[in-house]
Amino acid sequence: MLFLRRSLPLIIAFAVGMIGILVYYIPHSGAQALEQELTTWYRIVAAFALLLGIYSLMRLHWNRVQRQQSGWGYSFLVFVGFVLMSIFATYNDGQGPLNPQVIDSGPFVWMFKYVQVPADATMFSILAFFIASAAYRTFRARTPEAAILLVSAIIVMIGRVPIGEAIYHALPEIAQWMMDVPNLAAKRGILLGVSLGAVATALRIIFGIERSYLGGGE
Amino acid sequence: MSRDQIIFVAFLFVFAVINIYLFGSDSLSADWAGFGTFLAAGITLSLYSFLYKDNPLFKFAENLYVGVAAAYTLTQVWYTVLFPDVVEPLSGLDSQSMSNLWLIVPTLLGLFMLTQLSSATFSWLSRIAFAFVVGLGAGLSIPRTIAANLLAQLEPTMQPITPTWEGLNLLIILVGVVTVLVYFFYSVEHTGPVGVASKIGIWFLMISFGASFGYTIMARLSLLIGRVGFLLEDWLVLELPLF
Amino acid sequence: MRYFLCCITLVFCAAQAHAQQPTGVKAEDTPNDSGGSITVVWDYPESYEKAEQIRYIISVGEFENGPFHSAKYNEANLQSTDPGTFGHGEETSQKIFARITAYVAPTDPPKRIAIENGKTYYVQVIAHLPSGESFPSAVASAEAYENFFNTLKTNNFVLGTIFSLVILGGIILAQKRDLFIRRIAGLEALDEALGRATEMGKPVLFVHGLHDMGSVSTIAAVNVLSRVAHRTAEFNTELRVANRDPVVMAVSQEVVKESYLNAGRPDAYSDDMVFMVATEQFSYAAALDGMMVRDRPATNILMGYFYAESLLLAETGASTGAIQIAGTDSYTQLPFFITTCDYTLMGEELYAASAYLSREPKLLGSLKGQDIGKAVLLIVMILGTLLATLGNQTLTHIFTAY
Amino acid sequence: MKEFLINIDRRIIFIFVALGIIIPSLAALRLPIHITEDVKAIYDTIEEVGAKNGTILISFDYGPGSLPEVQPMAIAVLRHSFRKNVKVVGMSHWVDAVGLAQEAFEITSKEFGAQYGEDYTYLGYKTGGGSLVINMGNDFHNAFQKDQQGNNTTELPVTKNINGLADFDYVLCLAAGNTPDGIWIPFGQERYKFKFGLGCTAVMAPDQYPYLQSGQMNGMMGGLAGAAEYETLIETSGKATAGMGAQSVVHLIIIAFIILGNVMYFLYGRQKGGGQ
Repeated sequence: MLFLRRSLPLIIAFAVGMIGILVYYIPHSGAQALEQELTTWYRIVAAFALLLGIYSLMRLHWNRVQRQQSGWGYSFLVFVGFVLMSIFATYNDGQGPLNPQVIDSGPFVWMFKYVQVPADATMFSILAFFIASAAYRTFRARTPEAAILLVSAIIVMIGRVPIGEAIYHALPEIAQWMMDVPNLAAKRGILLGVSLGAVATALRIIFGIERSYLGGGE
Repeated sequence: MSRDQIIFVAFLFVFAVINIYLFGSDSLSADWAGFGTFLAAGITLSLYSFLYKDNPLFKFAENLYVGVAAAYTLTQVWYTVLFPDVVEPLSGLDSQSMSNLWLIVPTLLGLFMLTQLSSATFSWLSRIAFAFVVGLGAGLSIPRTIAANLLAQLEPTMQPITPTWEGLNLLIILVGVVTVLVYFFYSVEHTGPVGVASKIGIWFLMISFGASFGYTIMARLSLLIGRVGFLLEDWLVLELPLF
Repeated sequence: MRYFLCCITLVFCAAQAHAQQPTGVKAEDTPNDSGGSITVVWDYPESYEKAEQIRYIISVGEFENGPFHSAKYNEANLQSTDPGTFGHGEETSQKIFARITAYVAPTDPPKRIAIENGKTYYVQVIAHLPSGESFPSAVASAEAYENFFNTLKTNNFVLGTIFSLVILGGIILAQKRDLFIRRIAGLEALDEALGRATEMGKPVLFVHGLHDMGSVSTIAAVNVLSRVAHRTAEFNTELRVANRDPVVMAVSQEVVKESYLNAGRPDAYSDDMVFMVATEQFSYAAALDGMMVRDRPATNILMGYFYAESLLLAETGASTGAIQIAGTDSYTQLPFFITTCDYTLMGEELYAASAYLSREPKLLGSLKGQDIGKAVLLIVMILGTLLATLGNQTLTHIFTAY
Repeated sequence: MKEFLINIDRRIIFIFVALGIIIPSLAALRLPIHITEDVKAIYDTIEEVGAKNGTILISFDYGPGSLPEVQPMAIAVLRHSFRKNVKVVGMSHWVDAVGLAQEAFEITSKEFGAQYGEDYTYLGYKTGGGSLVINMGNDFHNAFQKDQQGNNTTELPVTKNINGLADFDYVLCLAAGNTPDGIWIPFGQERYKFKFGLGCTAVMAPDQYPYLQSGQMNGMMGGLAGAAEYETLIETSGKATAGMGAQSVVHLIIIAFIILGNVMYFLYGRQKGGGQ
């Protein structure tokens, strides 16, 4: 039992990880077919992972409703939205769930267009206001580094909008140079470092050194 | 009534009056599209009420959205992945499509994954599914990261430096990349020449963070412009520009 | 005079006709593929102008003496720009190549027949001139087969193998002895900020990012939390830990409890110190903002992976006058922390801090291995640029992704 | 005055921002738009593909949360493609892009009389990310056996000759997340060597410059400004161009706030210590 719970997952991770690496270097059609099959499997398991995510979200809210924790009414509302939308999805504008999805009419599309789109689009636009407030109250040149950051931000902000060119004709070029040269250099440095880190993490997973993805209970 | 309650009621009143006018003057059509625009405007304004303070109206819209979005994801997963790629091929198996039988493996792995939230007796099955996804993902990514993010990024950095503007820019890029890497180097204390290099690295980082900062501000403002455009053009049905 | 000119032209034409025949024709299996393709290589004509005029057709046959059928190949390949296969040398620009994957059988209707593996094919390159003349080359033969290693990826393979060994070696080394990591300024700032809270007798607020326990940044944040909790236990300062994910909350409770135990203050710990705030991004931020304004903690510590809510949190914290220490590997949110917080652990510094504090061999060794990787890249880039400037691009070509 | 400036209610600042956007939106504030090379490169590539009547792949990887920034790009590129007889295949790595892609196709195909199946198709959303791209690169029809409407991709005129990603004349990713640098470049472009372009939110744009210089990406539109440039190039006025006036004004307001705030910070010094 211990083998199944602990060793088997590590063996599987090692095996598929090594295959994943090796097929990259092998152009032989057998290796390519294996890669194609495994990636197809991956896609399907990934779909179930999304289901798991939705299930755990719903379970979290369900627990709040059940225990009547403070604000459970809002959790109930999550259910209302979820159930309503699911019914419309199943109805599929009269086609039912075993036919291709109807994507240009019906209550499902209506809900997407008039509930999901405005809510999601508005959410992040709220930040525009807080950025303005932070600009006034907290974006401070506390250190020379922060001062460089703010000056660079201001140049880019003016240089990337039409009024920049009206203020000073070379501003768009200066902003572009900042993006193309110093910004690029720093981003490439970060990218190289992050990529090394990503490869190291992937290796630790394949060799069973990093196991946090398996959850607790080691 | 507290001040907040008065503001709340006044807000609802103004919103109602505007909509009565819009529907009355046929600016908004009395059909599902018109009602939808009315609802979308209501949700938009409810979310903006957060600017005054965190309030039930905001939470109402936020949580409703969470439920709707979760169901939307579920729906797409069903209609374009699970149904056509799993259910249909497996239910229509015949002698010609026996290779589809392989699909049972990922389906089982997927079902294993769902055991994660079940009782302890079965939840270990989910570890097998996670091991497959995480292990394969890690394996596939290693050579590709080396190719796309290391080699492909090194080559353009190592170009001949000529006494031209391009040459100067290439030199600046080289200095930037190298000093930033020095900054993220943990085996040596940042003193002496290493300290100088890491200091230069910080400057490069700060210029680039400044660029990101400016662009992020730009992005958030663009989103707001988009929403204001919706309220003015689609909901209030104004012919822009007015002047 | 006129007669003389004519003569010269005639002689020149004859020489040209002879020169039109494609020379140096070679055929071989296309390298680095799963078979079904043959690469034909021949010499580039002496001048660019001539090359512009000539149209090449490749004929394929199953027997040395024909019949030959015109081949299907990707026309975009009709040049010599594949340094991965043919190298970067001067001589590569004097060759032309084409990759043949099928030929057209003259049946009615014409049929496309794919190149099979393990069968010998005979090829001929025919140069067609605008005048309508055509000049066939000598016949060459080749066999297509499947390859077992993509030689274009040799540099990738070698680099990956070496780097893997360095990382694994680092981890093994770290298990045997403690490895040196430089002082991380952010951690000193952290201690200072905690001391400040003690002086003022106000609470310390620790805020987790939005990711769950599966993310490296959350693991790092938990390691930092362990240090913070140890200090607050020693200083007898109130600690509050805000969570969005139930699993992260459970892990944080364990970690804080253990730190209080290690600091000899198990009595000071209660489960309520680590609490769930909200599940949704903006509700989380709004609730924490409310808490910051009401309780006015002296120190806010924001660690983990943050999204757009970073600004809401850090701005409110700064406006209450708290000292703020942030750490995230979310590069898009870093600028907001840098301008609103007193100290920020940037990107990998968060992982380094976590390795520094936890002394876990897998983190320390991996960090060390990455450092060696960075050092190699650094040296390669400097050397490569120097060499390239001096006219030698060898190093650049070694580190090119083909 | 000093006290007022320091302790100003942030809701007053909010009003400034709101007015800074509403007033220019109502007014006809049109400024000439500066075209950058990165955007021009995408435009030129679509022109080239149009000249040989080729096919492009557009990956719609954004949600309603970045709709105002990215949707104008989608519409502008689709308009340009349909006008130049470029065939378009659409797909998504992001689940909530489906409805938005659908809408963009609906608007633009009507304008130019583009026929579904002949001139364009939308394949819908699939899970898998990098794995999906590997699948598409090796065997396109296997990865997407059917389009969103249930037609076989082996039969649709626009997709029947596409066997792998290398058969596309251009791949354009419209993104609000890590799909270009996390999926398309390492799992696709690296191996199948197709031409790759990107339209993305402004938040992502600065991170993409290393890929632009290395040629892994041939062009980029960043944020609303990038979309406005594309609209200018195809000589149609869309939502992005209309938004540039407001964007200009509100940038100036924010910059003024940053400067004012810092001036006060240096004049009156920093105040620290929790609960003034």
